[in-house]
Amino acid sequence: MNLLLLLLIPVLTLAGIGLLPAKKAKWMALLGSVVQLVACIILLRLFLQQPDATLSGALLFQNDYTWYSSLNIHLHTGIDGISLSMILLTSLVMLAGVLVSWNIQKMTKEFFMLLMLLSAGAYGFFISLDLFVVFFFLEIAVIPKFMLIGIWGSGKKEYSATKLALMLMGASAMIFVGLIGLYYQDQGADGFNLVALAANPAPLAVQKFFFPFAFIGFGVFTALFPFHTWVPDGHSSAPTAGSMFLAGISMKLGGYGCLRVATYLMPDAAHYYAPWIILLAAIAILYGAFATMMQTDLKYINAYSSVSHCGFVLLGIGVLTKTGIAGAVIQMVSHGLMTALFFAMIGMVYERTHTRDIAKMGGLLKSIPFISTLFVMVALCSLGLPGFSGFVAEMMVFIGAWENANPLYRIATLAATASIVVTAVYILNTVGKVIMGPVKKESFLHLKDAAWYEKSAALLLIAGILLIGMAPFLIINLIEPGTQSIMDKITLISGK
Amino acid sequence: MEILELMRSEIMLTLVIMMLLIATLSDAKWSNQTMITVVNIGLLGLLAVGFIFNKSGSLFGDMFATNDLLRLEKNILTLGTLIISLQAGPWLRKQENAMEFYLLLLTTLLGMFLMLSAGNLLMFYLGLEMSTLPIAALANFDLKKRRSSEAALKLILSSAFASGMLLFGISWLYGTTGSISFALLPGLLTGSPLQLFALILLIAGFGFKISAVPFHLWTADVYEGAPMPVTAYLSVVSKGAVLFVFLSVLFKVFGSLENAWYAIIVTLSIATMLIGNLFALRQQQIKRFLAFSSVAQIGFILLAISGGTVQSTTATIFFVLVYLFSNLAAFGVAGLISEATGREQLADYKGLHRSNPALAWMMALAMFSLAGVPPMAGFFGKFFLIIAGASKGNWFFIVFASLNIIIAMAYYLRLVRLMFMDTTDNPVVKINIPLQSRLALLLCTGGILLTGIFSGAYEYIYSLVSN
Amino acid sequence: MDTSKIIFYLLGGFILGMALLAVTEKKIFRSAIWLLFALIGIAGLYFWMALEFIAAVQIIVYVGGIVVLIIFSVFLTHQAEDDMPKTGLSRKIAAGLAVISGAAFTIHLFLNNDFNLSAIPFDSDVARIGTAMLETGTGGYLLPFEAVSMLLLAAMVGCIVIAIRPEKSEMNDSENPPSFSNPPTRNPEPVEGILN
Amino acid sequence: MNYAQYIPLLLALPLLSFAILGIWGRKSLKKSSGIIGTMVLLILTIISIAVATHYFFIGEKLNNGYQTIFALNIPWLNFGYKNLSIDIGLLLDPISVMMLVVITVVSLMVHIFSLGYMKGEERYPTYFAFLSLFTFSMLGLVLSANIFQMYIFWELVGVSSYLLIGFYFTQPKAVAAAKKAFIVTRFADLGFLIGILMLGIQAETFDFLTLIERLTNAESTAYINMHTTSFLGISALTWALSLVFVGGAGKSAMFPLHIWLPDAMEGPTPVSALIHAATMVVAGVFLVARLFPIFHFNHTALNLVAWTGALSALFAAVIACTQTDIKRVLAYSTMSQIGYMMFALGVSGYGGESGLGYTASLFHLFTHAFFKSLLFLGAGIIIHAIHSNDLKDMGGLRHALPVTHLTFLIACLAIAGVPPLSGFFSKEEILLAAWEGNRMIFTIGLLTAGLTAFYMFRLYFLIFWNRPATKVISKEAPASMKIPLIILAAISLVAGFIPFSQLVTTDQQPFKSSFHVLFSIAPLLLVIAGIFTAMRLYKNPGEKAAHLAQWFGKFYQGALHKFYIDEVYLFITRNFIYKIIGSPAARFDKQVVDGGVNGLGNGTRFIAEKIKALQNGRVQWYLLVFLGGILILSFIFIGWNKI
Amino acid sequence: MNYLQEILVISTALFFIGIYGLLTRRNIIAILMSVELMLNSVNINFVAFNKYLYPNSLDGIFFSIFIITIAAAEVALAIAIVINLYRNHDSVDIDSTTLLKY
Repeated sequence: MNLLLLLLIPVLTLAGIGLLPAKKAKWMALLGSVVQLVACIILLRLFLQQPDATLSGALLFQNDYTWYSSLNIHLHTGIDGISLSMILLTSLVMLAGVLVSWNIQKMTKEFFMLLMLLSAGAYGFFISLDLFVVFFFLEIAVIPKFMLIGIWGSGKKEYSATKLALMLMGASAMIFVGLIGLYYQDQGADGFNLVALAANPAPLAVQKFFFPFAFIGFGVFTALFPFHTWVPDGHSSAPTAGSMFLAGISMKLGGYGCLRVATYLMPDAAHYYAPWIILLAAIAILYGAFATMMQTDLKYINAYSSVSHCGFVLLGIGVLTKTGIAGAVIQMVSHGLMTALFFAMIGMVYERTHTRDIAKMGGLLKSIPFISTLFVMVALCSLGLPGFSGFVAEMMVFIGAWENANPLYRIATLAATASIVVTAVYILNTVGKVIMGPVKKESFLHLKDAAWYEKSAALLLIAGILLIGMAPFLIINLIEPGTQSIMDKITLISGK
Repeated sequence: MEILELMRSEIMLTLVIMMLLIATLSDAKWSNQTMITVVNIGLLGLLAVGFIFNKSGSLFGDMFATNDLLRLEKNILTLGTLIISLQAGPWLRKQENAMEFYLLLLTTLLGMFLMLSAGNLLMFYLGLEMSTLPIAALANFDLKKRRSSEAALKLILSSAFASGMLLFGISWLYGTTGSISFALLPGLLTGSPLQLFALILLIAGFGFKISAVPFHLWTADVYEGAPMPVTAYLSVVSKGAVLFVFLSVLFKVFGSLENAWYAIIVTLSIATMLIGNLFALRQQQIKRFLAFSSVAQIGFILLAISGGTVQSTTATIFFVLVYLFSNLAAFGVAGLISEATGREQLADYKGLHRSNPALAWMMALAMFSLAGVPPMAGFFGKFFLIIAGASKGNWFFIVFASLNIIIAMAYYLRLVRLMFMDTTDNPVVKINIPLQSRLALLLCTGGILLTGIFSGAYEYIYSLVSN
Repeated sequence: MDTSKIIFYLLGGFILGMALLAVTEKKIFRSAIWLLFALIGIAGLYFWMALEFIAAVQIIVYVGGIVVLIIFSVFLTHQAEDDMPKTGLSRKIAAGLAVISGAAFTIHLFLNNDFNLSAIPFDSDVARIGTAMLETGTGGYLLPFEAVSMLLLAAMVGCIVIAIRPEKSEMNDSENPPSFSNPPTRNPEPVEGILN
Repeated sequence: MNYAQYIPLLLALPLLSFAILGIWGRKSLKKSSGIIGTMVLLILTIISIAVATHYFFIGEKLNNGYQTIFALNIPWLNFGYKNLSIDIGLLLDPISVMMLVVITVVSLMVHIFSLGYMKGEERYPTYFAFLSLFTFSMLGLVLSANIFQMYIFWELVGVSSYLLIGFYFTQPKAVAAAKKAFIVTRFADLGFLIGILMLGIQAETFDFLTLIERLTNAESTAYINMHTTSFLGISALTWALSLVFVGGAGKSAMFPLHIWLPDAMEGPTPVSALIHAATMVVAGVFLVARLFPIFHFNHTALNLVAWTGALSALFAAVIACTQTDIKRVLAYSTMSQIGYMMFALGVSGYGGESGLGYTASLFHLFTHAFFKSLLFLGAGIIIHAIHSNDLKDMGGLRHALPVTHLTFLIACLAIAGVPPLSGFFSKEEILLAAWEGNRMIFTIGLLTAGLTAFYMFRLYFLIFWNRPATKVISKEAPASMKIPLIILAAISLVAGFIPFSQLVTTDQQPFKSSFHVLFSIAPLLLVIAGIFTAMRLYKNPGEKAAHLAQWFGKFYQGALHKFYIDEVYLFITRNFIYKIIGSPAARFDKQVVDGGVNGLGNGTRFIAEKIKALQNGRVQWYLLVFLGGILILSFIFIGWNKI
Repeated sequence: MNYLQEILVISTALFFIGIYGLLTRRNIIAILMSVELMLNSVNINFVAFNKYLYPNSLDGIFFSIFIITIAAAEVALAIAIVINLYRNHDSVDIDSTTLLKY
């Protein structure tokens, strides 16, 4: 299967939406997303059928087209289990995103087109094996986010949109410096080819200089403390589908980049900077959790909790152990699904109650049991309840972090584990105020429960969460070769 | 007949100019529309002529040279002129002096052609003046507007001063080497202080034309005061032409002094990026805004030029092409709005998306491309510029440039924000877009969207440059 | 100290003196006259260098053309006899400093530069210049000659367009800088050109 | 073992039932959900009793001891580090089998009881779904073969508890109680988790048996590592075990992590009977018992267990004497009894008769489950009848609720430890073990026994005597509510005669426990004294009790206010967590992190505004800058030195 | 016998005098006059170099001829602009042309 197909589908859908009248836009988008999901599942099947899919960390389905031959830029695509799981995540979240946006009234066409552009960016990012292309797709997604927030958002949307765009642009700029550094490490002989660069890592001094650029750059995308401030504002101002995409996929671009670009290509530097990464990650985890505790706006709560949760991704990457990295990957998928669902639920609640202030809500379980139940489920997932995906990921990160007996690692792990209590505090606080508790307003008794599209969106995501939560071995087997090959790189270095 | 083959663009351009002149002087009273059509067809022909029969060679001693790269550069300029001419339609139709407008415009284009093909400093100087002086007249074309004449005055005074400086530099160069020929100069350069001084003066002369800080101060004022098509022309075509020459002069003639000019270019680049961006950030008028944005873009181009490699040349030429599409799209939209409503403040763009979605999207595309956002061509342009600039490994410089991208992003997005997110009770009315403008905008859109995605343009330029 | 040298220094002093007067004189008309003298002095310098052709061109174009043009324009702008507006001292000081340092720098540079004087005497025959001007090969200047004609044509057209103008200025192009907050500050122009 | 193949059903059925009731209960199974849930539990009970019978009495024994059987062991989550993985396994050994019986029987009773008690509730199906979920989790917990698996079910138990406490979700108190229960136990679980990490990473396994084997073998690297590394002078193993115990203490409401338990009584009363009396709260005891071999080799940790248990027992008993909410009294009583079990473990030895404490603890766990759930169910009927929890609203109910009265009395006698009821035997064994282990703790235990008798009978008399009959709103409950009472009462009567030392021992080798009649005199006397005092004070209305309270003065006030532990927690969370960490973090985020970014933007804008004079519109200035630029460039790049 | 350096001093001084005028005069026509001084100085340079250093070709001479020509065109155009400006502004004071700024 040519992976460019994954890009083609959203692009065609985008074109289709452009050509169709506005009323049909959402149907076209739905069709596109369903086809995309099917394509991803077929891809998964084909991937698993590959004889060496589970044997080695080889990147499969590689295709290499020359793009800019004079600069040695190639449209080079290929996936391993890690990228595949990200791709699946993207397709799930996109479909859910389209479904929850069913009621969009304003500029429907543009909305869905931007959504498709976003998904194209994400797919492209995950399938690329050429740093230029990676960067290209990373940046493609910035502007649609800006537009989605600014046009369809709520609250101080312009401010948030601008802040998000600028911070992400700044992050891109840093990544950009890192990429060019990698490019020039051997005078462009390997070009931007990820595989070749990995096989031929730069000298330590070069890595040490460029690693922070790449890592912090991608880190900003994944809410690295203290560059996370776009997250709360951006997420809370975005329309539901936008928040879902932002938190569900966009932040994963960063985590994936940290792993695939920064750590994989500059393993020496990763070792060198690991304590710093861990420190920042631990701070993000605890600090995000405490900051969440003080929020009263539902979207802010989830946004800050994303800061905390994404800290686990960084922690998992930073500890540089196989378990940790696998945990980080699973946390990415898990957080993607979970936070997308959470935002979807928040969106549904907001659509009905017209408020996001938890103090003004209460007793929603009485009138909208479906939404409330899903809300509680995703909340429980967020606090890392076994059976949901979050638990698996967090535990893997903990184990991965605890493996290293260095006191710093220990303290970081303790801080990270401590966050599960703080998480419980804010999550239960939220659930207690929104879903449970006395019904605050008469009108809350007559709310309409979820419609079919909302239900299907929610069920789609919760199914993913439960699947990972109940049968983690599936995803672990899927990503194992990928993490192993990254690990090989890292241990090779630490061995020498 | 060699002259016909090698100078066909110039000759054809001269013919068009002459035709206009004759048509006006004789009794054939062409309406403005006819004139516009004739010129557009002429430019199209020029473009076509530029693409066929590739032959390189030189004439008049070595005063005039042409090759595929130069022809491509000329084509880029012609394309820009054609788009501007298409866009100028609505404005031009109301002018009494359409013929003169075209005559002056095409003369400057001819001047640029000559400047590009110049084989020595004299031809270069002549071309430069020929491409500058008529623009001063063009800038004054809104005869009844104070701003227009003020712009023209500022342009001509600055330009006179700049050419004085340039000539002063050339005189020292001549004095120390005894030659004004591009072919002979490299062998005669020794890098003596006086030659460096001459080099600096020369760079200042170029810097004036491409509006590099601190030689840029005329830019915004002239852009604001001049009529929209003239501003577009100034910002794209005339700047592009000088850039092309700058590249070849710097690399081919002063290649041996690279160590000397590298630091100068870097300094100028840093100042240009920073000042351009900071000023663009606070602009309230669309043309001033685009002026400072173009200043900032020049900073990036200088960054690439500082690399001094084949990639630098390629990236710069490519960027000029991309920039042409992007900037002309922006000017096209601004021109339509200005022409229909007379509104040129950024605040006037509030809620543009409601009344004129097509224009707003067009403008947004242009802004994104200028900001360097994929998949717009501007992204590729900027990326290649920085890659080319990074070849020297001056990482502080690269980091600085990257940070400047953020500031640039801020003001480009600001306009998008105004158009899409802000609302106003006094939005721009629905504007009817004439066919010609539509065509021009379509051309720009195509350029913005396709030039980067398809590597053909860049690779073609590269193959020409590396020959 | 031979005559040539004395003449040279006199010429130099004259040129610089006149030029200085030209840029400091309060009355524009007198300033133009000083400029005229300076230009004539430069022509004299060319004569002194035995470059009669250039000297002739200098006199014809500058003295006969440009200065006349300037004087015309002085009259056109009705300010011949008025004192020109005074320049601020700070501007003078800034300009003076820049100019003096620039001049000192330049002079220092070329004084330290070794110019290899040519032993061959310069042939300033007008025929040589004339031949070269119409020569198409190496050392010929036909192309610039043609090019400059186009430039002159364009300049002429430009002058005509700008200087010849039917009526007086519109006053709605206001003196104030545009206000940044409120939408349009100018009246919309007629739109019929676009709405057809 | 052929019966082992039915074990997975023990988990599968309740999970299925939860799923079915959860998804379809609300709509299509509204009426039948209770029956479905109860039937499932009935099947479970049958299976577990059959399993117990097989395991203890029919199945083969190995060296005369009980075998440990793995009914299932599948890798679930492989960490990819030194074979560490979470396996989902089902482990059968005496304690898990014993727990199976306790859980299924009590759960079944509660299910049956709930059929009547919860009738007419709007969320009736949900309630049964949650009960199923809880049963599933609890069974999973006790059957865990892997410490991490146990942690998983541990959490699930916690969440089902949360859901059930918060069942009346519109009542703020219930919501708050649910939250509190979850958060406090979560906090304790944090310790458990870290303990697991420490043990697991060092022993390179999470599997219980391997873990025990490695950490009790003084030659294994894991053992040596964990003994040699220390932090704050305490060995890693001690730390790990203590942390694990913290988890257990949280779930079992040991001091000072007990604060959630009284509040948890906001849940429906049957839930309290099931979760907060019989099953979940003893999970901590079970955990320590499960890891007992390791604990046994670590005196520090074991002492911690013992003292925490003893303190909690006494502490809770004192508070129980003063409470006026029927369910709170029972809650504190539960806490006190679990304290018993804990210190019994803490004073126990290992192997043979010296493992008496262990046996006694689990014996008490077993008996306590029945009589305590009986008490709760009885309380449920009473509350149902008069719609109040408060003892002040009760009195003289013995005529109105005869069955309840009788069964309640049986339960009271059992808990007080009056022979020959079940409580007597188990408590007696505990005290005996304490006598042999630690005399101080024995004394505390003795004192607590007297107090237990006192407060239980205070409760009994206040409810059923004291005043002339209170008006009863509804008649005594339907059969579905009475039958469980009777069954449980019957069990409470006879359970004491089960020869526990033959079944549940430290080394799985049965031993003969000796019953010392003489030894039981002292506690018995205290019990009788307690009962008698309660009778004197509370059988008839009067001021005596108030006088006594007066006499105790501050101490009474303290006990009444639960020794202000809640307030301390509140103080800490308010003033420390929120004020010192939470809101500064939020403020830091707004002002420093956010402010930093905004400041950067505003700063840029500010600079841009400041330098606008560069572009002042004067062309001569422009040209001066032009010239200046050239000169500066020249000075820099040609150099001063050349001038 | 030559005076190249002296000539160069004169031309340089002339150039900077021109610049001084250009920077300080407020009458636009006076500024134009200053520009002429600058260009003349360059002419002197070219001519002197050609005569004394490189007599073989006529590059310097021609350069100055073309400079003179272009200076004429330039000043003509500038004066046209000034006249137009004068009509619009009623002033030839350079300080009155600050409508466009910032």
